[in-house]
Amino acid sequence: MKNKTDTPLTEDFDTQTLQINVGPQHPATHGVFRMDLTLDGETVVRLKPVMGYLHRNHEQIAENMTYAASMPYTDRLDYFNSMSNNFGYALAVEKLAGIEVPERADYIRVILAELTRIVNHISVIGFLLNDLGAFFTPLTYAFREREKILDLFEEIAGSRMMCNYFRFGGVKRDLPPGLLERIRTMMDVFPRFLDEFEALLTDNDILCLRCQNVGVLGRELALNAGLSGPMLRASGLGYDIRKVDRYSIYGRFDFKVPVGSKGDVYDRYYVRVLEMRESLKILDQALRQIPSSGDIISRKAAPFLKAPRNFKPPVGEAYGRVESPKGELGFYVVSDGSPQPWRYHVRAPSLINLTVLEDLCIGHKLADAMVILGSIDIVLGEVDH
Amino acid sequence: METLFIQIKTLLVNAAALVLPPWGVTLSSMIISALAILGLGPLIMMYLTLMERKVLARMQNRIGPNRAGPWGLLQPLADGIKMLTKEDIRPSAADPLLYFLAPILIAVPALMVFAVIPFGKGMTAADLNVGVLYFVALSSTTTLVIFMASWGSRNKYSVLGGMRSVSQMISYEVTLVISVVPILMAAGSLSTQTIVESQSGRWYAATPWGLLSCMIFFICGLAECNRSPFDLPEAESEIVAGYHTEYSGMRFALFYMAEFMNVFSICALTVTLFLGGWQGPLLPSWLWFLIKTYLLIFIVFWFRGTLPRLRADHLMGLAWKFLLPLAVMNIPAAAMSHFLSEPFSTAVPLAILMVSVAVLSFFNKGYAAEKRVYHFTD
Amino acid sequence: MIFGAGILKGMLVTLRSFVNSYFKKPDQGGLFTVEYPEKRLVAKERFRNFPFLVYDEKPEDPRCVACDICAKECPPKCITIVRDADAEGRPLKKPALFDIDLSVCMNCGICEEACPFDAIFMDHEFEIAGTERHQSLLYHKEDLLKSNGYFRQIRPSDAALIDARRKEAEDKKKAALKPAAPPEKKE
Amino acid sequence: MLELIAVKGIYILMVFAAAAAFASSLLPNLFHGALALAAVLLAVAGLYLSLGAEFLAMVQILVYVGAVMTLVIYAVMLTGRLEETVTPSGRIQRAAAGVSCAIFFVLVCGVLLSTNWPAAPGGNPLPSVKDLGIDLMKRHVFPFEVLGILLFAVLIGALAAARREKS
Repeated sequence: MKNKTDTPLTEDFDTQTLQINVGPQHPATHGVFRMDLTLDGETVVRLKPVMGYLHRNHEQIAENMTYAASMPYTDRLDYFNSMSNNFGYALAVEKLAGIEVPERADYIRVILAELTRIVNHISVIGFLLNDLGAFFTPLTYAFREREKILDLFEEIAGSRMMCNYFRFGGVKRDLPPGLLERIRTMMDVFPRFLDEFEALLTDNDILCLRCQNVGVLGRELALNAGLSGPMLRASGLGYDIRKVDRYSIYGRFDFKVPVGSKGDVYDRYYVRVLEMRESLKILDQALRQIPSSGDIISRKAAPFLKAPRNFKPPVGEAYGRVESPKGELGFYVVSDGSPQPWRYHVRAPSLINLTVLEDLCIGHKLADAMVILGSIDIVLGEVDH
Repeated sequence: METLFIQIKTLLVNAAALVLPPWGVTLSSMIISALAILGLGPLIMMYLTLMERKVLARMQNRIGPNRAGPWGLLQPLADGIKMLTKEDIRPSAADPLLYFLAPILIAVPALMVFAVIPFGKGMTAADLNVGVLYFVALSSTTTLVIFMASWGSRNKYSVLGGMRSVSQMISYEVTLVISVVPILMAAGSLSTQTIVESQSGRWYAATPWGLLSCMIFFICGLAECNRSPFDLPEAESEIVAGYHTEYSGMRFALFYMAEFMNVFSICALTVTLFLGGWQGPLLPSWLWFLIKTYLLIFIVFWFRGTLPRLRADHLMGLAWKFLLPLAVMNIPAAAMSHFLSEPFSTAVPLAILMVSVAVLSFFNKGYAAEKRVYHFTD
Repeated sequence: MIFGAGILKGMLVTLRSFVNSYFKKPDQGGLFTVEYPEKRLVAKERFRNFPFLVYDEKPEDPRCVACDICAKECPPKCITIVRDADAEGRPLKKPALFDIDLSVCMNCGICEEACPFDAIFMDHEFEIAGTERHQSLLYHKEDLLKSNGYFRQIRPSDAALIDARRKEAEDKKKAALKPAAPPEKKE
Repeated sequence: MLELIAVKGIYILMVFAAAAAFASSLLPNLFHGALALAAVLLAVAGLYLSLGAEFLAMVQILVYVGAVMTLVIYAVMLTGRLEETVTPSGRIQRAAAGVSCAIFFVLVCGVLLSTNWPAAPGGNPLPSVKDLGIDLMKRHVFPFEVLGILLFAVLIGALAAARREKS
């Protein structure tokens, strides 16, 4: 019997592959992103990500304006986490110009960056569940909590998403009075929300079925593709720039880096949940340690607030990187001594994390491809900068 | 109150008798019932959409439609007007006849099913003695229409949705039919009215085999009418809207209407077969029926508000590897309870079913969630 | 582990949300929605949307001196300024033309930061939607000018700071002027 | 009058069934043909219904329209290209089909005409569902069980085929 069947049955059928375009206008794509999919039945046999629909020439624009004027543009890279983007750019330019940041400003920066991380992770999980087909419930819960944090951002920076709050050598303005208490209140409520959110999701059998062992990203591939952030950590590598670089004042805080074991969608989901809990720990320590008053911008950099055109960093180059919620966000700036950067480059974690999409999706079902895309957590503003 | 609707009908028929010959009276009686159902279908659908939106909104911490009329009660009307005035688009590659026919045909079985639903005591439009079979047969024809829609649109998403829909409906149809068998055995009839009457002492859902049957029937029913978590054929995050991707305006509304009417009839059938139908104390029978049905519909919306979607292969696995064997095992269990006396008539089926669930769970271990342990590094 | 336990747990969460939405207050899990056109959230003081120009007494005398700094620093270059001139053609310290293209403006607030004369600030006004996207979003000087009273109203603490600073500067200026030009002469 | 309507209905259904049958064999588009076949089967179910055989009608719809036709269409969709479904049929094929149809028609007519159809007895002319069941389980239990075994064998065969594909 066996000998007769060495040609698989599928070869007898004249099966056709089906090519479909998912996006750029599709209910599941995250922004204007297109996946050129080839399906065999419902199994993905080829996937080609097509991006660039949102290309804005970010780097070229930045090279043609003052250093400070790029700050609001970085908001628009990963428009979910403008605070982290600001942070990365500020670090790069501070390194270039040799500016020290006053202590209070550092604390404010860390607090905001961690709040941003919570905002990002909570909404990513919401969107992931939407891709899984839960009809918006987790997303609305997530957005409700996100709203509370965005309200805080609005109070601090004047804008909810496009914060444009960091300045070289500090931050734009001091925190409004009473804000730290409000952050504290938010933090007291948030763990309870997170528990509820987890009750809705973590043990849900359908979610486990859909996420576990789907889109497994091996350690090797993750390393070779240069991934970073929760994607890499879910694959079992505890690489976190907050720990590696200890930039800003992260060295002062006691927090841990959650690491996944399998590298599947479920790990990526749960690592984000755990990271939120760790962020809360950092916030708690930062709120306790923050000096009650002090400079919020270094003396050296303060004059340039009013006259950004006079800010001319010395000739040289610098690379500043932060652990953005999506991964390693790096800014590379080269100065030729003029008010405009000679070269400006962004290492966008979304873009680099997206490169493994095809490897993750092949062999899985069409439905899984969407979930995997959701778990990679891309923001097209950053991918197509 | 109890016979309110029957009295209205008698009144109308008597009025007709004054002017019409005897055959005309019979005809007018039929027409009145038919019109009642024809009017009821769209009405139910319209307010189910509102109810769904409201319930989901509340579950998601939102308010839901509240602009048109008090509590948004006129929202369905506004939606209807919008649907009617929308541009009717036909893709140039579509097959004109199939594309045109599918939305009309899909509403037909959905409406016809209403004929055998006992809305109250003596309130079945057509008390067929094959009522349950009639329901099953009609809902099975929906598959064809979905094929027509998906193939007629000439859209790849539509075709994918159609394929999914059909494989899903075939799988669940089998289980659905088998899950009803114990009830038919107990009631000894296929007529819905008789089945309700046979539950005057005890609901079938109050017996172990009946409860299991009820759950399987309800789950399969959800899958039959493509409701969450089995809404793969119209999974918006994957294949846009499945087989009705290309439809707009009123044609889309017809698909939508069929879906909601199917939800209603599945819930109504579950109530009829397992939950005592219109039987209940104090309140009029039709009110009891509606209360029970709407509670089940609430559960349908509740599922939608909570659960993510299953994947095609899991869906098939659930149907063939778990629900179907369980439904088959339920038949001997029900037969046992028929032949044994208390307390064995409860205990033996319960034992049989528990053993089968355990065995099936063992064989379906692959579907169980893994417990993960996460470690931390510094 | 019974299949479905996790599902039941999740369903309890949504049911609780359903019930709470009717009986609880927003901060305890009730409805979070604020129904917009009827009810509004109070704008945060630092909320910034589009820029506006401040005048002290009359709209003809804005604080703006048409120095063009904001136009130069504006990252998307949405500000156009033309300096006014008197009858003989000598430039005046006020703008003849001050246009902001709101469709280009990205609300970053750099103009406000860069302005040395406290003349341009970020507004709280956000309901500027219209059906025409070119002319209606090109705001001219007349549309942009708002009184200092309005500024005090939307941003009381910032306005107080700035008013104090301006008064101080004015006093200093007066003090500096005093020895050179005694008050008797002025009258 | 109602009987009249019913009788007229039977004729309408017959004509419809015949027309659909012709359509199903003559339509160039395979998918249309399959759908026309479904229409034939539905019309036949309607005929059963108008003859008072409700159970048979329902089973006809459930089994033929719901299940068999779905499989047929599934097969059509799997084999046919989605873009071009018009199946070219050669002249010889057509001729062969016509001849075989004619032979079949003659055969069926012969059987129909030669059979002596017994008139239905008065009173309760049709067996109820219960009678059918009892009949099936008592008198015809042997063929019933044989059929069951056959279907079971088919099921196992299909499983085996599917498993082979996997490996």
